[in-house]
Amino acid sequence: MTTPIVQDRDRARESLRTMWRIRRFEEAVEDLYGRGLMHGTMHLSIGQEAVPTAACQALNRDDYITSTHRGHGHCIAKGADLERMMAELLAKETGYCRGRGGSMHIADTETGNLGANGIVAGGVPIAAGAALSAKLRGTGQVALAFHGDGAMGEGAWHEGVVLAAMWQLPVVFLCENNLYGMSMSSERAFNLPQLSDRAKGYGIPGVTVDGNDLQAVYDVTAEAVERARNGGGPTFIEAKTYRWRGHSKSDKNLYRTREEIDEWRLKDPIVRFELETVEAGTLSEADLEAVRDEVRTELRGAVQRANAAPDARPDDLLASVYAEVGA
Amino acid sequence: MTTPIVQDRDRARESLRTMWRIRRFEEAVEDLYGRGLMHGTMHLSIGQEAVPTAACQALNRDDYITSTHRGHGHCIAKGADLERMMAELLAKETGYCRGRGGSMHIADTETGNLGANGIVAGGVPIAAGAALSAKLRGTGQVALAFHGDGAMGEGAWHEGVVLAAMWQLPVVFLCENNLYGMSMSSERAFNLPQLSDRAKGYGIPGVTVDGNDLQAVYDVTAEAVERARNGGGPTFIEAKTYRWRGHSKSDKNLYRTREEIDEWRLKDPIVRFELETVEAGTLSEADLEAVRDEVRTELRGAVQRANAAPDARPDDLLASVYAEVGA
Amino acid sequence: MDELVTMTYSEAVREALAIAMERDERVFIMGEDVGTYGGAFGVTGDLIHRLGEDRVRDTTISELGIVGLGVGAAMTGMRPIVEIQFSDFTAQAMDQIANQAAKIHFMLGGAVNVPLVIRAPGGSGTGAAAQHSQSLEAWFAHIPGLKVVMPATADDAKGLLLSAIDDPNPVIVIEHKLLYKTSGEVRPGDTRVPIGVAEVRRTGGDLTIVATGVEVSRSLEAAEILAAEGIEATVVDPRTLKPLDTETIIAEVIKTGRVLLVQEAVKTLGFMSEVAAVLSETEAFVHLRAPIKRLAGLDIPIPYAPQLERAAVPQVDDIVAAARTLVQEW
Amino acid sequence: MDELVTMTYSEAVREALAIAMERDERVFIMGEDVGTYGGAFGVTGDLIHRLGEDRVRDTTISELGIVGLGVGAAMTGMRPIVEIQFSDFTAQAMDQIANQAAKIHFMLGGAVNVPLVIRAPGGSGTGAAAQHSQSLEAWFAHIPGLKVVMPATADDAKGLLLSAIDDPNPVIVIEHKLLYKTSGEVRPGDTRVPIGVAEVRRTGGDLTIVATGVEVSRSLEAAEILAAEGIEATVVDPRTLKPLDTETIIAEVIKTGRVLLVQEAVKTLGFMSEVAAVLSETEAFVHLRAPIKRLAGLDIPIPYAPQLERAAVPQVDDIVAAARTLVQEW
Ligand SMILES: Cc1ncc(C[n+]2csc(CCOP(=O)(O)OP(=O)(O)O)c2C)c(N)n1
Ligand SMILES: Cc1ncc(C[n+]2csc(CCOP(=O)(O)OP(=O)(O)O)c2C)c(N)n1
Ligand SMILES: [Mg+2]
Ligand SMILES: [Mg+2]
Repeated sequence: MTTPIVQDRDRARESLRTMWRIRRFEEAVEDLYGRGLMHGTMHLSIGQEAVPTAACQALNRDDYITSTHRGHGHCIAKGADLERMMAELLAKETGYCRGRGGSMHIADTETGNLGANGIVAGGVPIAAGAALSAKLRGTGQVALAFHGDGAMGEGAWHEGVVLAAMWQLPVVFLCENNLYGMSMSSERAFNLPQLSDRAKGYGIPGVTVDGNDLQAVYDVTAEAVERARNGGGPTFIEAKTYRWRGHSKSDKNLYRTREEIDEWRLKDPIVRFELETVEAGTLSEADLEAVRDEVRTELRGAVQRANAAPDARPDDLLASVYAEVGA
Repeated sequence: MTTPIVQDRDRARESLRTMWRIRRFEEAVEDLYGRGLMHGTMHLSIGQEAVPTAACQALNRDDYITSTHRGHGHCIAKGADLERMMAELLAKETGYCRGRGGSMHIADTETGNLGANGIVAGGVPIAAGAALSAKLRGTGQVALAFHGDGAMGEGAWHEGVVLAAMWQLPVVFLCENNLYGMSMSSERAFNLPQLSDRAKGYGIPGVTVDGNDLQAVYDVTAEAVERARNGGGPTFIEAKTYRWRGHSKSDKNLYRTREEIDEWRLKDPIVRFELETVEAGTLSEADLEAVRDEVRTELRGAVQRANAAPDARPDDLLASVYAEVGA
Repeated sequence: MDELVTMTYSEAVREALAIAMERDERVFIMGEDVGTYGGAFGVTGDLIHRLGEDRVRDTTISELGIVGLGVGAAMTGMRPIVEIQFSDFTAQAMDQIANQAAKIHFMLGGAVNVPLVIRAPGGSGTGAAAQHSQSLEAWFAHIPGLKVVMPATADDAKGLLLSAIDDPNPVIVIEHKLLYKTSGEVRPGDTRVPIGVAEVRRTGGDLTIVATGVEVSRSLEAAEILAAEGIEATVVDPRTLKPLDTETIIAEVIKTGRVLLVQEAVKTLGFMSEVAAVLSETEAFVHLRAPIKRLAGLDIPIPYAPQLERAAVPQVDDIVAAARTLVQEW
Repeated sequence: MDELVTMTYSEAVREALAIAMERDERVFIMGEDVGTYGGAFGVTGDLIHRLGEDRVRDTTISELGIVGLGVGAAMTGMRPIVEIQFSDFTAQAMDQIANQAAKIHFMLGGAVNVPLVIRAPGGSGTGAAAQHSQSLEAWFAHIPGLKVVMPATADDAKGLLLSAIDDPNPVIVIEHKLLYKTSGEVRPGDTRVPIGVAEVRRTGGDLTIVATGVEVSRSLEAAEILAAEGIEATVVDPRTLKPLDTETIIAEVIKTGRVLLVQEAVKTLGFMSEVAAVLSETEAFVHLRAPIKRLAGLDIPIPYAPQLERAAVPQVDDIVAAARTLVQEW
């Protein structure tokens, strides 16, 4: 067993930095949105930061992920650039998708992120396909599909898992069970004590983990990734967590209670990990402060530069639909 | 516990009659087909007769079934008229679908058969919908979805089961696992010792049974139907059986061995049940002969009358697409 | 006749749902977040509190399953209304829509009806990008067995939905996200708008504009601007795409001899391709004094950036310009 | 140039698959029963024995998943070819086709390509009834981001498929069940047919027939019958529906001034609606001396009974009759 992250100064700091980058990025988005400076819709993952942060640490840079409508965290954790992300959300030509995709379609092929997806469960078969590709090309790469609990009601989820299981593809299905698919509680929807009970039906290993426990998420993901890389096939992971904000901007939170939300705010994965590092004597309060400052500065710069970038250009829309033949 | 079917003279005879009606019907179809007197394609269930025969005995006449491309057995077991079925296959105006549907679309609403389906797993959500309807109307009816093993790779299967489980609908999912979905073996496809292991993933009971054992299929179906009728929700049943013939007319049987087919022919569900009834002293050889004769005569008449019926009429095709408003 | 009531398109849909459910026990609604949440666009609103969980049913995220259950329920005596949260997700449900619901009545020789209503909001303009902004009505209108309506006003939203619920066939109702919050005058009570009847929303002698969905109000706005320039347009709203009221369209086109077809959907094989084809093969053809002109969405996925999104579909100015050119050049 | 080889359409498809796989390691096939079984229509045949299980992959019955895996593999350096057993089952896979494969390149700002080929046999004539006999090409041609080809001859089946495999975009190849067993002359080796180029298969001065898929050979047959009566027809086969070679079609229509559009698909919003619309809004319009005439499948699900099935789609006689009327009346 390697040193726990909480006792490893560099990794602990890196983990905190990633979690704060996600949190601050989304707070900035929320703010810009609230002030009418951002367009479209948004799905915030505030409260869920430990899952992508830990999971992506278990992946190599050239491993693949597919992400969801609630994808900022996945994208950041896999290594994307905050400025280009922010530029995308601000509909700028310098954004990851040249302002054509927005929050729901950010991808960063450099870091193996095959894209957020506006379609619930849409990324699940795509991740399995990336895993098939890696297997056929013999590269040893692994694919990880982030998806929500709600996604498990979709045929796309089922078919992606069926094919991955049959071919024992190097893929990890990581369900962020934040207890709701929009307003539908996963408890009510799926009739199961834990969603990982589903895995047995596909003949693949399944495990449930506290999604707000960074180390625990890392451990199960690392094990699953290793299994995948060694030809052991897919794994299903359920990471239980919670989104503090509404599903999207239109959510009035009628389907859950104030108390429930408050209870989960007390389980803040960032605060929890900060406390753990301090208790372990790995980082000092000053170290924590330094990380936070660093991220705040980084983010301020990213927003400023993104804002200053040129707006997305409409001139070549028709020419952008198809890749050029021979390309 | 009620008397076993094998000891109940009437039910034993009725069971045999149904199985023979299915077998002889399909043999006639095969023959007509081979002689170029029948059009289209055909999927024969010869070898699988015990499953629908037993399952439909566990249903009331007004309970619903949905069926599949391999649906003659389901249709006959639920009580359809052989002449109208044969007329349909012979593309006659007197057929169940006026010659517009053919083998893959025969339905008989009188006996609760909502239809064969050319789409693998297409009937699964439809059955769940019929169960929802029964529940909302408070009629106490149950729906049973016949489907193949191959159907379990489809998103439609998954979504139908998810919704049925959530709402605890009065529906039974009956998988006829004849070991192959076309050429794909269910063992290879699903990575599971038994397909009923899937049920756990939906929080519903699952059971595997020898599909060539009429009594066993009856028992598990009756239990599932009772549970459904009493508000206990869906059940998944896997009945293991085998199709003697190829998937359809184009099958060269390259994916399975002669030995395997021969082995299963020895497990003929009809012969097996005949022997059991004789051994139990319920029916004599003469009784068996009488049933066979009866069915042969019935079938001969059905084919003759169907053949003599008028061909499907093309005159009102355009007017047949929509039901009349106010109807 | 009772007095008209001003309400939003979304309220009009909700009123139709309530009226149908109150009058007919067989009617119920199911879909994602239609219950407590009140619908992603707030259309079902408080219906769950008025009619109960049994009749306003929250589902899992399973579009194919939802429509499939709708088909099964419709075949067995119920009148289900299914909400697909964004019309883009009908792609998930396409087998049950096109291969099952649409075909069952015919394929089974008329033995069964499938009185299923599918409501799905389409259209762009909310910054939701390519997977949440399509106008897919042409897919459905291409499939025999489906009826397709596309209400452009609050009264039509109510009246067409009431007719759809009573129809013994599967009917797809394409609502529009941008219209939900617009207001209009609505006839009170159980007032239907017949399926299959186009509405002439304005008359003028210089050209005939045929427009659907959100492009109807844009065309009417454009017509006022054109009128100020001395160009008078007739504006026809087919309302039902299938079965199409070709008679009204042809008659109105013959009157002016010039036709501008306006749709939000991408141009290629959008609904207006069919209208153009009908006009070019019927008696309208010989009365046309100008080539037919289609004004449609660009053949691109809807982009996220607001200025790009606007550029992707016909706006009022585009309609004015196209109409002006048509009248001036021919 | 090497000598032409006579082979069936189905053999031509198989040859293209073999050539592409032999030349490019990235190419592989997956689909239901494409391996040992050799494909539901025998198209893949013995390829599994020649190229191995890794590259000729039997899948579960999961159309949405199969296309989705194809998308993921295409995005990451492979060149997957997916077989959908009957084109009707693209309905199951529509989300991955229309919402994912078609849009990813645009939606991601050009960062990724999706070089995916989807082969799907369409069409009626085999008695397989409503859920196994549709001609759904219009659905795909309506979605920006997809290319759609529809080979009508063995050489095109081979050449268009080779081009499709090399294309960096998703391409849907609509093959035809009835054509699989028909023979034609095929150029040997790695010979492509360019995507986006129509073929004029016959020339004649009296009318222009534009036909797709199985209707191409029916139109050519009809043209011979008409020629015997003194009516000379040009027959244009677009071959690619998207992007459409409007230039060739318009030019050929202008030459004769009369146009008959023939498709197997149902009439409403079938591919020929688009062709009619294009003709009616371009320079072709003023050269038309007769209204455009569409000859298409009836707007019905395909019926099972053989005589009904035949009545549902244009046959040679129907084409002859329509052409004759067009020429005689105008
Ligand atoms: C196919 C499809 N159906 C419905 C939606 C609308 N929608 C977007 S997110 C969402 C809830 C998803 O829940 P879950 O998978 O648990 O993810 P979470 O939002 O909780 O992160 C829904 C219903 C969609 N985008 N795609
Ligand atoms: C959606 C769909 N995909 C594929 C097919 C083609 N097909 C028809 S039957 C069949 C095999 C079905 O296997 P299973 O469900 O096990 O039923 P069985 O044929 O063994 O009775 C296939 C692939 C189809 N009809 N529908
Ligand atoms: Mg969730
Ligand atoms: Mg099977």
